[in-house]
Amino acid sequence: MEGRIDVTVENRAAERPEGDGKRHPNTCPGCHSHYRDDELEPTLRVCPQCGHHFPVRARDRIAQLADRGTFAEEDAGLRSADPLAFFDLRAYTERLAEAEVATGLGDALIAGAASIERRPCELAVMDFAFMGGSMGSTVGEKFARACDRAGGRGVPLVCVTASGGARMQEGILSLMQLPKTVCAVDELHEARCAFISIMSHPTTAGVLASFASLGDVIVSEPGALLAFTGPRVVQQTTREKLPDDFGLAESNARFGHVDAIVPRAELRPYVGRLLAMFSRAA
Amino acid sequence: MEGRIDVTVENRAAERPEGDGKRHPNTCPGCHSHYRDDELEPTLRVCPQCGHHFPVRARDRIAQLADRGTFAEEDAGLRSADPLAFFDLRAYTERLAEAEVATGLGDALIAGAASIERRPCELAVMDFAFMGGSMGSTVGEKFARACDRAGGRGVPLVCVTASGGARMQEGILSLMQLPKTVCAVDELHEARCAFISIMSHPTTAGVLASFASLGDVIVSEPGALLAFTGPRVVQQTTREKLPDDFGLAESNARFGHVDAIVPRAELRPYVGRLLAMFSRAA
Amino acid sequence: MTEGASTQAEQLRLRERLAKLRELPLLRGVGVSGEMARLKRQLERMAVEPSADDVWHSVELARHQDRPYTLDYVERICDDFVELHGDRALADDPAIVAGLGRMDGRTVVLVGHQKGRDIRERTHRNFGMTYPEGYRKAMRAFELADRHGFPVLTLVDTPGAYPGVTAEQHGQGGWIARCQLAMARLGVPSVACVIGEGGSGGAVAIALADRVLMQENAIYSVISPEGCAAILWRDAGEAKKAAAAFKPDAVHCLELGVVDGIVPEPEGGAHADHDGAAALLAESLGAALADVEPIAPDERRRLRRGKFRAMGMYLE
Amino acid sequence: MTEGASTQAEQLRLRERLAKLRELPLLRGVGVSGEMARLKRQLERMAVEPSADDVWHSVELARHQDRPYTLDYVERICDDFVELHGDRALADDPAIVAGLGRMDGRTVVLVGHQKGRDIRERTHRNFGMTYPEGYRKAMRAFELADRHGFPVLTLVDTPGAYPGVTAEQHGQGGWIARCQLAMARLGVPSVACVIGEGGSGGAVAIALADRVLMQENAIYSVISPEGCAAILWRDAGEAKKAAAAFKPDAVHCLELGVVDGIVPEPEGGAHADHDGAAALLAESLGAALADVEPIAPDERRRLRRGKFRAMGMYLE
Ligand SMILES: [Zn+2]
Ligand SMILES: [Zn+2]
Repeated sequence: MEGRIDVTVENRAAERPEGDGKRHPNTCPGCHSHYRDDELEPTLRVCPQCGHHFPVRARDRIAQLADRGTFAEEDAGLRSADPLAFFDLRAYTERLAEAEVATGLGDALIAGAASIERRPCELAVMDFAFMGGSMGSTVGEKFARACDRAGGRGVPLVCVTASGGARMQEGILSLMQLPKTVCAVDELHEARCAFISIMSHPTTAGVLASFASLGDVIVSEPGALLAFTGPRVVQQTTREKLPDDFGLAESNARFGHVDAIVPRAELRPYVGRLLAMFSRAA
Repeated sequence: MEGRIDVTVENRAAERPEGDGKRHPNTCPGCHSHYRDDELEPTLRVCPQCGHHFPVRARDRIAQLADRGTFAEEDAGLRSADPLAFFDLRAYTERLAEAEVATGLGDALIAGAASIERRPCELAVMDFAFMGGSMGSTVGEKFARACDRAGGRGVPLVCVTASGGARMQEGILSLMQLPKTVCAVDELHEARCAFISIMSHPTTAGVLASFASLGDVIVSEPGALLAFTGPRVVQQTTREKLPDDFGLAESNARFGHVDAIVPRAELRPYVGRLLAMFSRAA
Repeated sequence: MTEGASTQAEQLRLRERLAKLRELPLLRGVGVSGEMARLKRQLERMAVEPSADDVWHSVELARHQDRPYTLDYVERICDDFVELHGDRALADDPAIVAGLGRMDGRTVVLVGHQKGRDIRERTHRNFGMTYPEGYRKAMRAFELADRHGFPVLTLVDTPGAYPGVTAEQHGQGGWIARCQLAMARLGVPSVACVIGEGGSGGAVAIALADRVLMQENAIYSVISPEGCAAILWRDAGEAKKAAAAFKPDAVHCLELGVVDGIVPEPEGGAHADHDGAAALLAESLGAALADVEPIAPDERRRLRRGKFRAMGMYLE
Repeated sequence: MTEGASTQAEQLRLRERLAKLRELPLLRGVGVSGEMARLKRQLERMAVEPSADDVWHSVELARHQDRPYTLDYVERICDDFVELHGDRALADDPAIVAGLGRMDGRTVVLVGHQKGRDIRERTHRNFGMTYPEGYRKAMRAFELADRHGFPVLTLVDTPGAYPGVTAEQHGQGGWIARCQLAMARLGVPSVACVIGEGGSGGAVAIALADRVLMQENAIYSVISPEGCAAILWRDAGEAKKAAAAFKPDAVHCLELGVVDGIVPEPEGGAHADHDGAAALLAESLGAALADVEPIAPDERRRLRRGKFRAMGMYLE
């Protein structure tokens, strides 16, 4: 078909959180300052010069949000299968093994019980470092089980997303994680538990088009890219002129898609206040 | 307060269906042809030259839509009270009496059982000639009772609106006809009966902001003005440049507010098809 | 002011008349506040048909530039408040505020029109005149309330829905209708209070509640006095005459069965004492909520509809 | 083609394997059509892992310019159809068609993507690529269905949701999510069928149904072959290789438990015989609907969720 426009829920190498990957991960894209890891830790990986929010690994995020020692991981043993025996330039199994070694994670989402500001909740956090935070069967299943546990315990679910989209190496099964996680949220609703969705940079494609957008309250970090299709693909396929803040949290707020943009330093008390709002005891 | 912008659900003399009232009612505003009443009757009061839809009186509309002899009017005896003893340049009671004499109607809405294309329904029709089709307590009550009868008989409600808005001579009680008729539609929904809303020229202000917009299916006639605030008031209060088709049915269709624009000649079979869709027997 | 036996009798008669008009507890909030003097003053005011001057005084106070707005009340009434933003489709309308609030140890969903205090905020808030996007934000908050069983409180204070081209194109009339329908369907209890200008469709869009209250000096009307005068008297300068004719003041609204109770304001009006006004408002909202909360959801919904279905006067 | 004992055994094994994978009746529609030859051909095709050529053939047929689109089926399947327009907020998205249809003497709500046949209509329909407004129109139709107890049928045929600036600004991702949620919540029965391109999020937005069918030569995929090739092979020209790797064809989708049945097409493909394709589709839709209609609404909703919750493969 002539003039085909490519549309996808898939992660694209082009949409990496820190641009083209040539920049050192601790070099600030906002002000070009460079930091050592230990310099960024006390600021929760926010640039002290310009306020740029660097990506946060899942375990670090949990340490930032949860009360110390309260996170009890579940489903840590879940691993991705290779339903299609997928092989492009390399085998999917090989990519998975490499990601596990590089990140120390079983897949792109960690979940478990936690408390935040002394309020119990279920906490699910994504890690972009694991294959671009892409959602395959394991991410979908772990998210769905987190919904179940929240419903079972009658506590809110807090989820921090960071994802390039669906994991194309699992083919159609990765697309099916959209309706799957949507159904899980519907069950959470039915259990009358709250779902607080925190969108960190980047939350795109299949994850934005499923559970991340279904939070009772949707919060974002400043400067986060929240887009179904990222700017590069939009530009390439439509040749449209993109606004400067295309797809960013600030643009999303202006268009009514997020309830609040909360700087990382304020995120924990903010979530604590929300948990108090949704607390059943109260 | 400086720079007050006046906003209202009230009918305005300025927004009469045929402009400033200087034109003869049978002179076509589209092509300036002039007709005798008997010339327009066979065309259902549509200009044979340019297709302009002239306003239709309530009883004529019923004759156009309902199967011959099937309309059985209800609540014909209902009359407006004068709760505020309202008197501006003239008394409200005097205006009412005059309208009744001029139109032969008790108020701006007629309702009753009917069948259309051999499908039973409840039919409610407004008449702009009665005080600009304004909605006071009587119009609200008659519409609400039509909902009740439709629900009771398990048939769809078909309503043709033509209104300048709420009837300000009844003050706050006329505003209360908005939530009142909304509640009546909610009860109709609960009875699982369909509501087909046909918006004729003009359907504005309080009627548009209540039951008229709540149809399961919303149909309009070509060229009808469907606006919460009419073009003249918008222009006067905001000084904005108005698009040529501001508030017209065609503009409403483009912006997604009506399901179909149906020329008058096709309205009856179209409604018949809809009634078949919502028929319970089927 | 003398209080002879005849005035007493008149007040009693009035109370009975009002009680007959509506089968709802009268003057909720007044009794609760326990200030006999204020009750007397108010009853006196009600015993006598408010004069044209009284009505116009309400119009002026309702629009007073120092009158507390929704967020002034929120910060005084709520222990905590998290504002929710956006309609998830197109915009975040600053003329409507919606959020989760903590009140008396529980969570409520609070929605209200928001005017601005200074020129800049007034412009930003569009003078409290909503776009369709504002009603969609409100509806989203109502949905959240229903899902989690939070009561809904709304504060009404708008000259009316915004009469602009874009607002019309985005379906102003339709969304006012749908916002009312969303309130009619609520499973949770709801209380609305007109705290300033209850301007026409823009106001009633968020006022289809189990209990509708009105502050002493608020107005609630189908059209602005100026608009009414311009049409009927063909002279916007006759606003005072128009207001006297269509009676947008609280006492008349109560008498007509449009509101369920009048919320007293501090001496001189709410603008003179924001804290005092907030305390009285909080008491009234709490009492009204306590009144409807014990009712089963389906029955409450039935009663709510029945209440609005009964509004209006006609001859049969 | 020889049909020796070993092939028979292979087919049997396959049927068992498929039946185990999903506890749903297999090949709905195929059996109903009663054409043993076609059943055999299809089983044969399934018995052998489709080759890269087979998969690519599906891609080509799914996108064939003469393939029937939603409205081609609607006019053949429905005795009458009244299209509904608009999202009541901003626009009427021509890339999605929604309406009330009469089928087998009853009313259904029908929603489907719509591509255009000639250049002008293609542009008008935006090649079947939806804006958020399209999903809102669909959701409005779903609501109508639920209110009146009409079953919901959806026809999926889109390269994907439109990747444009305005679409993004209006919340493309959010509305794909909410449209799915609306389908998850439906009290009425629902059947979806992929009739051409089931392109990614834009497709699944209207495919969260009690039964999901797929036409023989349709494709259903997380990404277009070209897009996948561009990313993983860094060469969009490797589309055929990519398609073979991620297997968007009906047989693989059935085997993976993603669809509940395959709807046969006439000899040569649906494009060769629109009437024949419509007859086969109508049969399959009717049978699938009959399958889920007797279930109580709450239970059906539970089963629907359970079905999607079970999708995916992982190691524990
Ligand atoms: Zn920096
Ligand atoms: Zn003409």
